[in-house]
Amino acid sequence: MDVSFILITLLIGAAATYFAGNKWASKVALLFSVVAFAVTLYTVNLLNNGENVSFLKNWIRNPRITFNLIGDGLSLIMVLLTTSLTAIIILATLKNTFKNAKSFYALILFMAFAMVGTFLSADGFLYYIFWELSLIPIYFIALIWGGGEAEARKKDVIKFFIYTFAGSLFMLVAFIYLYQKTGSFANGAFTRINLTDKEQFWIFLAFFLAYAIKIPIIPFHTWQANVYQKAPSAGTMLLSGIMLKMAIYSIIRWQLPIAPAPAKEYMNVLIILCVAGVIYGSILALKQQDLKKLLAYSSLAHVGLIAAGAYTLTLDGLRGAVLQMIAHGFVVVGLFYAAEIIIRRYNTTEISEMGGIRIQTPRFTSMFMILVLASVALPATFNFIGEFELLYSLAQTNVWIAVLGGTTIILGAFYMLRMFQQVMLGEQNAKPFADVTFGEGFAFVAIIGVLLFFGLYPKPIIDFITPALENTLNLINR
Amino acid sequence: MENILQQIGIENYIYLSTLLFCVGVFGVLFRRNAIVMFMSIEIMLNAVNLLLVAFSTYHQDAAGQVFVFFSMAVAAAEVAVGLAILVAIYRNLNNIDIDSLKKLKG
Amino acid sequence: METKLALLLLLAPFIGFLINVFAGKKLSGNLPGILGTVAVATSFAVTLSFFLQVSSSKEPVMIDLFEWMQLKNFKVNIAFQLDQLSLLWLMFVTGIGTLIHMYSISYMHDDENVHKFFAYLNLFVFFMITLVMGSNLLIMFIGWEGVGLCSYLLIGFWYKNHDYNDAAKKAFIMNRIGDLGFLIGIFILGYLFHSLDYTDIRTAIESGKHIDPTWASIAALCLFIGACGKSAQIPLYTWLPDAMAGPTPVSALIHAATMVTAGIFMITRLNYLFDLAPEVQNIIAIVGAVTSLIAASIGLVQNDIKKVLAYSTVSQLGLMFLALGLGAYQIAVFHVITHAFFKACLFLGSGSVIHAMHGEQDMRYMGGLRKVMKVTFITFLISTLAISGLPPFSGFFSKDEILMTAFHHNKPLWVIGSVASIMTAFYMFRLLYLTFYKDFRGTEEQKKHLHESPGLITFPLIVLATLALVGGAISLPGNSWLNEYLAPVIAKQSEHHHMGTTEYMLMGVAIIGAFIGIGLAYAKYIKQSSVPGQDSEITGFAKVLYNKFYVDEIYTALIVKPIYALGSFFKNVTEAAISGLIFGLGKLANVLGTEGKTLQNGSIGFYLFAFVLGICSIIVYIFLAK
Amino acid sequence: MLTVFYILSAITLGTAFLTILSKNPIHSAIYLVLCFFSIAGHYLLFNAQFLAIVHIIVYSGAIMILMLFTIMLMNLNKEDEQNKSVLTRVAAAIALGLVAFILLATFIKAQPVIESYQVSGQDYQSIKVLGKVLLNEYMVPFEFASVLLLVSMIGAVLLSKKEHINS
Repeated sequence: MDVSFILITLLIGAAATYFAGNKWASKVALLFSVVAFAVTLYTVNLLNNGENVSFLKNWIRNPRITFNLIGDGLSLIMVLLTTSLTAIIILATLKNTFKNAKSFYALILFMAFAMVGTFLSADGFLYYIFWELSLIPIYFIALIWGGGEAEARKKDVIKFFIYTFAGSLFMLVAFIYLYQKTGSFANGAFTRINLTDKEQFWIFLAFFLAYAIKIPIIPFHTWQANVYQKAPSAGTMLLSGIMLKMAIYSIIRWQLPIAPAPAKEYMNVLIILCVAGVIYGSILALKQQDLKKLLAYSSLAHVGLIAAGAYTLTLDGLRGAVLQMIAHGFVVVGLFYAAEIIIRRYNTTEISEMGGIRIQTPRFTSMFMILVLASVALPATFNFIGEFELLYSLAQTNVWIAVLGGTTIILGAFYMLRMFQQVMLGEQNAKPFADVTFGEGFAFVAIIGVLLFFGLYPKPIIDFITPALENTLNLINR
Repeated sequence: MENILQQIGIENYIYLSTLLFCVGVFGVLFRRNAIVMFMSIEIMLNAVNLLLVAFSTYHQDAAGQVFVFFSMAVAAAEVAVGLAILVAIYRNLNNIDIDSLKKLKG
Repeated sequence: METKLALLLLLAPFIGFLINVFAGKKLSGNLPGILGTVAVATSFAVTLSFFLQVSSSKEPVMIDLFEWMQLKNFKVNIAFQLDQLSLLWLMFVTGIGTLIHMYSISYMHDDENVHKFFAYLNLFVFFMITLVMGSNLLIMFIGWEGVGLCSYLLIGFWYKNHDYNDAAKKAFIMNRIGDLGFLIGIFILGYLFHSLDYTDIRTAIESGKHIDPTWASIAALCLFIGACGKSAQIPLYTWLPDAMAGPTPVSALIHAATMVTAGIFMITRLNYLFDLAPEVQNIIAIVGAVTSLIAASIGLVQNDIKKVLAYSTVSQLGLMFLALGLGAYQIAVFHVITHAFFKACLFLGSGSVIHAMHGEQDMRYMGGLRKVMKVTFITFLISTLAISGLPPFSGFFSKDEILMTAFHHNKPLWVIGSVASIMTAFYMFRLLYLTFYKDFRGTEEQKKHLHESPGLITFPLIVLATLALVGGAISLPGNSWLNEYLAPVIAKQSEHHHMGTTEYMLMGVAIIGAFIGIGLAYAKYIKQSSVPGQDSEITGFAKVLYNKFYVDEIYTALIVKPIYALGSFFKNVTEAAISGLIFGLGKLANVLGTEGKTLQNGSIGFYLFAFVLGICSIIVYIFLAK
Repeated sequence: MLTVFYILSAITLGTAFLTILSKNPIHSAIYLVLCFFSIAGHYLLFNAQFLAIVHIIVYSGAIMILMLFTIMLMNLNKEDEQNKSVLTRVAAAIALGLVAFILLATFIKAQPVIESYQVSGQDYQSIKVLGKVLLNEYMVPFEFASVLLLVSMIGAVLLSKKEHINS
């Protein structure tokens, strides 16, 4: 048993879903996502027992490309995040009816497949293929099943596609250059060669463009809010919950170990850029009238902090980044799910048309409240662990940057509570709002359970990822 | 027999063929008549041929002259096809003014 | 066994919370309230046993559960510490908590969401216990933010009213500003000491290890900012008066007796750190004194009974911070305890009054309640005397100690504190007179319904009034049980004031001051029977005071508005500019294509020229340009 | 000999210019034939008789006749060509100067080392030798040249055939 089984499960799942027909598609997809999750858990267990779960097969001889999948703490925790969130996302969409559901669910599973592939790849070429492959399903999901006016949606989605695609082409150039130098696409080979500072700088920049657009870091973020708003909620969850983590993961796995010198030299610039995104996103979130856009900007703020932590090049920063990626993945999926429930009931994304929901829905309110609180990193939620480590790492670098980054604590509370107040509180809304059903609530319970459990006892995850991060750190400081 | 190059010098041939080539270029740019342009191209080809022969003599190597044969064959083929194309054009447009051939505008 | 007991102490309110959240709706009548009260009472009982154990053994109980967080230099465990300080705090948190829960059963029993109320209240007690019990700063931070959350939930308990929601939000956000300071302080401490455990930090300081004094001062300052947020000091105090939007028991428990004293707890907890930073202590003292004066002056003219009490709370907290700043931690703690007694009593009393008045909080429509509400009146009177600082009530001892210390260290601060005390005496008696004396000024309808509150309400009042009466006994001048009890947790021993002439004179001055305040109130509200006029009639400086020095308006203009303006700027200008730039790149490609298309104009002659030029440049590049 | 070379060169360049400058395509063609003859003269100077003969046969005989036929076929033997714009003509002249300058500059800059010419006495350009070289070393290109000619013949026939769109 090695990590390739996860990929195979998802790929078979995508095919099976497609052939299951519209009626059964969602159930088959759910089944396979749960199976994939179980397989991942089993693999994690194997790794914990000290077994080697990596996978290596020669693929193409010339150019030398191998089918190399790496299974260490870092990649597997991300795969675990992907498979668990995929299951939750599919669960969350069960209530919706989509036209051509078989394609929709098949695309979701296919996207999960591509993202898992991205996390697992240890070969640059393979990694690039998976990286680009993941873009295709989300493009169709957002384009075909999205909301809003068709023309505007098309424009935004195509902008997103071209934008991210253009960014990753620079990454491809970097890979080809590295291949010229090493004669191999293997991650290990890349991190072993000695590049001059100038070469490292250009490679770093090429990677940075790809990742900065995907994360997104300001000023490369303009695609984000519109796509989050227009995509169907499942697509938004996939994008914000997992896909942008691909980029942060890639920073830790590829960018920093391959080109550490510029990361050290320009550390302050990078961190300030990321932290500026935190403040910028938070302040913009304050002004949003659209629920999904507000969440999009809050996501911008949070991932800015995560990226800043990763760029501190400290163990705390990297670990905080990984922990916060997981925490943010769950919380943002939960928040978008809550938004989806409200939008499904009220058929609008305008905050001004909501309000007075709490009085009708005690259960939903409590769950939403917990998610909001987790999102503002209340202690004893998982997000606090991540945010604390991130801010701590920033404070070790420079206290003032930590203060600036810490404004997310204030501003985050400001816009989230403001949103919560406007959406949920107040006199009873004229439009009826049914409380969540058991099926709807289950996804919430799962998310909240994860957030609270690991908020108090994050040790399993910390122990799981720390060796891999220490390796990365050794490579960075080689 | 005394060799010609001892009396004339290779550089004179180089100058000659350069100038001849330039005349050909000038002709191609200067005229609108496609047939005259063809002729200019022939002039350029001949300039090159001349140079090839001159160097063939200089190196006392037959390969240069052999190459000129091939070049002639190619020139003949080119003229045959080119003129056929011109005829076809003439049939359609009733002239062979190259400035009237602007259908391939971007 | 100790671990289990401590966990019971901690988790009993949490279990109460869980039951009330999940099953509260199905529980009928007073059951949710009784459940909540029992949960807190359990904690109180356990606390009492620990208290007795630790006071005799003098050994703190340490409980280490499991590893929580891992940082490069150190680990943070979920661990608890029951020492003299935390037990003292737990005593009055759970004790007063129990009383207020009991009170709430009656006070809230008409509310449809009563189970939620008790759930939140239990949750608050749980977090407060966490805050107090934690053995490191991060556990304290869990509690710290947790009580902030509960405060938010309880202030906005009546969530249909957006004003209340705004007040709740304001409280949470203002607290968060302080929390950021707290967090930064934690970061610096982690950097300095490689640990966040109190014991480790104390050992490191006392072992004389060299610690960068600048960073230590900055850390202390940051922590103080955190304390400012939670304990409502300048400049972060404005949330507390607004927080009175919550139900009265909440104001009593959270916004008077327990949560707002968390800042004092934290500074006392880390007294050895603050001793390292005398300049920060100075700042604390000055902030405390100024806060007490300003809050007291605002309190002079407020008409809402709870608002007066809120400002008085801010003012008293300021006095406590004054004591902290002067390094007199025991005295600050002493005042926290006495204040908890009398202020809880005052709030509960005002709740009783509001209950009787059917929700009316404006003192201008009260009066003469003395005749109907005997118990409430007497308990209220005792507490008022206590807060005004008249012997032998508890407030006298604690307040006098603070002023005495101030006199010894810093005369201007003593003056400020004394003036604040006189004001306190004035506005408290103004409150008392307006509410309980003279004739009733409300509607006939209200008058008919005036009644003494039921036993569940009066019982806590009586208990608290008794404590307010005798609470001073724990630290009598010259023979202080409290000082001895707290000695192990406070690094610097407080200097013993020799009870000489100066001291007695100071006491006399304080008492005279109190009498002046009372006399002024008496002259104005009993003799002249004056009743504060309508809002529009207030003029001059009183208007400035009535509008709280316009601090809220200034904050709005200076901070909130600019942030929104910045948001608009970002939204309308920056976003458009950046996205325009990106679109511009796309447009550029488009334009280049369109324009470049015309280069392909179909003219063979033109192509030939280009061709010749190209050849020329290639030749030049290859052969000539070297 | 130098005199002969100069005369021949003058004829070559002069007729080449006249080819380009004469308005009537027929005149152009005739000047071009003259030009080709002078080039054949150059070949003779090199003592490359076979090449000179082939040159005359192919160029003056085949190619130029083909051109003349075409001109007559199209009835172009009149001076009806519109001149290019002045701008184009000036540009063409400039291009002429530019190309000439660049080529000559290249040549001069290259500073070729012209060794004193050694006569080895080896025969390298008699018909016999050329034939051997052509059919030994360059056999394959030679055959391909024939294929090329065949293909171009077919192409020419196909292109010049009248299209019958409806058939």
